[in-house]
Amino acid sequence: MFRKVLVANRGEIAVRIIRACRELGIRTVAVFSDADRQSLHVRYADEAYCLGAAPSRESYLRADKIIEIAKVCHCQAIHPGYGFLAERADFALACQDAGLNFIGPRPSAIAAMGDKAVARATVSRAGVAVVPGTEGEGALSDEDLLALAPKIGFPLLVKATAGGGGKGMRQVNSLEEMPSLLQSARREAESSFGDGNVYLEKLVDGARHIEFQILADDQGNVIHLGERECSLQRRHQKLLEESPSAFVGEDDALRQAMGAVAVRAAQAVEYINAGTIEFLVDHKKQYYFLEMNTRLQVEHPVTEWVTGVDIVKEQIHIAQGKPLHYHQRDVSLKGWAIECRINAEDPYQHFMPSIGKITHMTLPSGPGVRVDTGVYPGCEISPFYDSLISKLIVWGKTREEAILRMRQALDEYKIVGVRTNISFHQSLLHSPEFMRGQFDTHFVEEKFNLDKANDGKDYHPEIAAMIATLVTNRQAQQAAQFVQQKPRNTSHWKWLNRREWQRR
Amino acid sequence: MFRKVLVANRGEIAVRIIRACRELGIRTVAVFSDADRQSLHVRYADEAYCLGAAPSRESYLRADKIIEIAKVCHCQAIHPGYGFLAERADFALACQDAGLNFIGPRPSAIAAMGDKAVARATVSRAGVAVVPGTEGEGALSDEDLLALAPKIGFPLLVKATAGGGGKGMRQVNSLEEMPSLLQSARREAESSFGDGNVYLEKLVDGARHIEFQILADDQGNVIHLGERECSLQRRHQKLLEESPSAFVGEDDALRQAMGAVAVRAAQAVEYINAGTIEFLVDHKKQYYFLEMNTRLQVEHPVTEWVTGVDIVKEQIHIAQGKPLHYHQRDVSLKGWAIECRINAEDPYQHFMPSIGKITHMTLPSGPGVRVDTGVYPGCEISPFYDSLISKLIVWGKTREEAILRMRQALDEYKIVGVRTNISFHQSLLHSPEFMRGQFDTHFVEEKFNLDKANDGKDYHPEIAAMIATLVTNRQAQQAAQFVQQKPRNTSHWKWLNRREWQRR
Amino acid sequence: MKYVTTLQEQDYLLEIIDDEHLRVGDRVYQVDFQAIGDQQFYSLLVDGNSYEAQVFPADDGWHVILQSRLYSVCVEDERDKQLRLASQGSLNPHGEFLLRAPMPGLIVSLPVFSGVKVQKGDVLAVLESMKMQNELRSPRTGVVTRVRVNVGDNVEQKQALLSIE
Amino acid sequence: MKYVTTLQEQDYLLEIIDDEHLRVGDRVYQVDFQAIGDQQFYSLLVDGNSYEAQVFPADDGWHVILQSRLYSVCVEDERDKQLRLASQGSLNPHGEFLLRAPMPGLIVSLPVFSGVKVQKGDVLAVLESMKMQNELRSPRTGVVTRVRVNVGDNVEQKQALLSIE
Repeated sequence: MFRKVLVANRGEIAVRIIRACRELGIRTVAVFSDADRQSLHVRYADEAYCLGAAPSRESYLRADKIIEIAKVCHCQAIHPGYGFLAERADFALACQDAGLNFIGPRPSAIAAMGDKAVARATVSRAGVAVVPGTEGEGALSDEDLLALAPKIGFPLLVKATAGGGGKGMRQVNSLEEMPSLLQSARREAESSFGDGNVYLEKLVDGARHIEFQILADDQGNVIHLGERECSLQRRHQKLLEESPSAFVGEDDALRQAMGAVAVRAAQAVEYINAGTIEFLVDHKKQYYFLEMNTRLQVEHPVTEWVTGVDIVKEQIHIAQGKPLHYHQRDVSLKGWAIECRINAEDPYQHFMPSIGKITHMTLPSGPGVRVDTGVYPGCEISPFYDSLISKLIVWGKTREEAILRMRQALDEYKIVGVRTNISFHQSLLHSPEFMRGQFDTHFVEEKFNLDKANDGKDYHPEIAAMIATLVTNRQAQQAAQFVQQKPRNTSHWKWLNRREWQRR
Repeated sequence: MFRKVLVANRGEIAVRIIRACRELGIRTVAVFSDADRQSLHVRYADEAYCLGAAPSRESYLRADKIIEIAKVCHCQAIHPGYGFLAERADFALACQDAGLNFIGPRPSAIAAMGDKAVARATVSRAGVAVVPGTEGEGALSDEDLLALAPKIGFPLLVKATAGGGGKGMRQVNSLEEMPSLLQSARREAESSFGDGNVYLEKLVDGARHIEFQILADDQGNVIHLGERECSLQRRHQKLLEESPSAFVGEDDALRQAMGAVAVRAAQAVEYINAGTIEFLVDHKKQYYFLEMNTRLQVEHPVTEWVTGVDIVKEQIHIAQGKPLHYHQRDVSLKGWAIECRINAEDPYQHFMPSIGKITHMTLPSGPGVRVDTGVYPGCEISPFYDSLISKLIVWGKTREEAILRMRQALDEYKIVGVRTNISFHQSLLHSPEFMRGQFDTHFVEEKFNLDKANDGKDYHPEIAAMIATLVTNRQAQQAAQFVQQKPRNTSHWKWLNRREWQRR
Repeated sequence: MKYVTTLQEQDYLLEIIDDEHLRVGDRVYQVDFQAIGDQQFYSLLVDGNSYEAQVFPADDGWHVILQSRLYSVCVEDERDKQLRLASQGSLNPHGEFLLRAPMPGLIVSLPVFSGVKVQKGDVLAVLESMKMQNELRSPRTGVVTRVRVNVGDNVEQKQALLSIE
Repeated sequence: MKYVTTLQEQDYLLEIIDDEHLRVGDRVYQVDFQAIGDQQFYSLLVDGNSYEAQVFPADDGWHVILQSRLYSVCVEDERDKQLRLASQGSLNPHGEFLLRAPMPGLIVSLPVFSGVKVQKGDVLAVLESMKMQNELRSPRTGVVTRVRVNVGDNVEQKQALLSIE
């Protein structure tokens, strides 16, 4: 049994993991950067150690320091969360070498799935359909790619093999424009990942991004926990996720078929622990393997709620060499769960990140509402890490109930001090396309307009005018009171001084 | 269909009902006293009207004003919540007369169950075992009671027929002391309820308080939603509730037998809507009807979580004349739910209520955690209403997981500005008796000692000494800085004045 | 107190009669207006209807977020409005605009250089912060003058990046 | 700075060496002490162990709630302690105690009257507030002197109810 686990992460996911450990009676060790001393994960852990300065490379990416702390504290295991070191095969290997249990897959599986071109080739050999493209392993020259492109057909995508987050990615509409786009994609990939390798993939138009949660133990059991709908994205960042997917819906045959393929893809790399197989699904319900995320996902709570499986506790359980608590036949999706990612960014200013101190926060609560958060009233949002500050997850018996509940929860959620995308989510939840469940991965960027999203309904310009006027009047009154005090303040300094003292 | 519902209550239960209505697409009307203008229920409702001054009799008990507002606003129904007007047959009748739907039972059922002696006689005639005592209807004289007492046996309880909250209740150990105790009980009942009638009940020693949630529609369907364990009380106020009960546990035959009796008791008064049958259960698993609460209970969320039934939505559904969504066979208890009532009171000062402004609040969150609350950071806790400010409910796959999760949630729950009983709950959750599930209704008052509850474990006097010293030192430093500034402040008033201005 | 409040090019004439009454145009409303917890959000009861809004100061008035919709509102008292209209002819909308970094970060792209003409909405710089690339855009048409940073620079919050004239 | 800190009749000698180091008796600890959000709660890292506590001022020092346990702690610097010990003989613990209402409410019972002798812990008055009957108890042995209220009175917060001498 693990007695102590180091959580090599920060923010909401570190809090999520610490909660799971404490509920299992496992002591937790947090690590933190100078910017995070007052963060919830530091406060909630049993022990906490500083890694260094705020930038990630001086703190949360310092694999050496993290392993050193884990050893000194006599931890048995390290949970990497997501991001930072979670998908670094070398870190998983270093843990292993240090005698520490890495709560995740084997280094070989991370490496195999980390190179996107290798991953495609591997699962393709195992009989999993991938998006048509260059399936060959290894580096392809520009000549190779230009020769292969017409066979794949245009439009297509150039993607970085080490890729992620849309960097080193280019859409190519014709052979003519391909050479220059290849060059710029390679240059961006080189500067982002230190690896200029690229591959080609057919552009699947109007596709959905649907992914399957996988759990695998080291005794050969692999199951899936159904799908998550993740098509609502902006700049390749997921914004809102659901389980089940309205597109898969009642089509349980499709669900089971895709789930079986996802299991096969995981088996192709002898996968252990929790992971996610991402698919692109076109309108004809053809699905293609996109990539595998070899870690816990941000959006794991929606799956937890509809399946009843605590994925983080299951990860810890698996890492201790125990068999899964569930068989595939135990898993069914009950009701509907939706997650909104609450980011510190201003939806009215091109989603510009927002930093500052949270001066007030009212959390939504009540039946069917879950909040996973790493912030609290009084804490500072720093510019050093990503802008995800909280996840709001709701459950309903039906998709309709879940949507109505999410709207109510978003209404209740008040954060003052930084701007957030709460009103963006509210508009999205009111859009007819979302309500009908009809959207693809381009919906948010190309078809959703925040300003027009809810014209007509709930349009109250007169009320807004009243409120702004009343705020202005209130300020004018306060200023007037202040001006009236001024003569007294300057002429009776002793009186002021007394007041000043009392106020302290 | 109801289009608009008035919520005749305040605090967390008003918020709970408003949430349910909004998720059903029903508009809500809140009512509030002068003390509650900034309360959550006023902020979350679509409409809100002031009833009057802070004391309940001038606001939340003003049935006339509430019905008037409901009519003016074109409400179809009134939800009374719990407390205030919820169990007043005359209010239910007045609603009916005004053409408003009272979301609750018929006035006759409220009246029948409201007089505790009548209720005992009614269910007894229907074959439900009651705690042995005086089952006859109507007023019994002192002579009658003194004659009946020896047949019941001592010790016994004198209880007010209009009773509640322990008022007009006396324990009698012998016939000799009975006359004077009868007199004082009648006097207290008279002054508390305007009704000096009393009845006798055998004192069941070492009993548990276990209650069954009932749902009944107007088409004759009556089901129960399993039991709640409510034995943990202090001065007849419940503190912590669970579903299922560890005492009933795996004994599903007992559960179904008690449930069937509960259904029969409800049928005896042609009950409609949600209600609760309270039982006393002795250590031999003999159970006796205690009373029926003809309304939504504070502790309904634990039942909601283990059964998956949204009781408030079901109440509204029933009130519209529709059949129950559930048959008895659909109801099973899954996992374990615990509720802690978070009261604004100081467990270290004889549970003295605490009032003031909440300056900071961090809510617990994460998987399996629900908070029902009527307060938020910045709001005032006034002395006019009861001290329940929030309910913390957790769910776990097992009782053990639920307990560990509740401990973690209580640790996370931070309220500054008023004292709360959070640490009392934490101690209770660590007590061996609670962990073993072995306690009766007298446990908290007679056997649980807050100071000794968790001796040994988590005893860190040295850390407490360090923290107090560091706080003292911090204050001394701040005071020193202030004293150093003093000469400058008094001699350079212009400079101070400039500073003062800048600070505004 | 009387105000002229402008919202999406429509003027509303508001008069605050007393603490509980507000006139909009010809109609008098009963209002109960409260700041919640001394924060940037407010509760308003108008003839019994309950509204809640977040209100932030903006360049030209207020941003009001009401039921998840943003309203840009400009409030002037009557005297202000007269003064502004009288002087409008002489106002010069073409002063220098100084682009400042809205937060600390890394300059990853500077698609403009001194002397370039830009339109409103053109990208002036890309700032990487919170793991996102953020496009800083021109608020109006003009000519880029002084570019004070280079690609690869780490900049502080509010640091001047370039000017538009 | 050196302190003598008393907790459950045990003295701890503490020295604050610098912002990061604290000596308790003979042992030096590395500490990182932070006030969370300028509120009454604090985060303390001691040699890596993370503790959080709420700290309230109490009559005779501090109430520290740490992991759901209440500690009454008295902190004195060394000079204070010397002074207090030197003067202890002359201190009079029998001054007048004035019982005040801890909150607004209704006096529902007054089981004592002027001249009655009471023990520490005896109920002096019962105050109904927040729908609860709250027993106000004597902090020490003494004689009830001036009873200023009657049963049925509505009292304000901090209103004087009676005295004990």
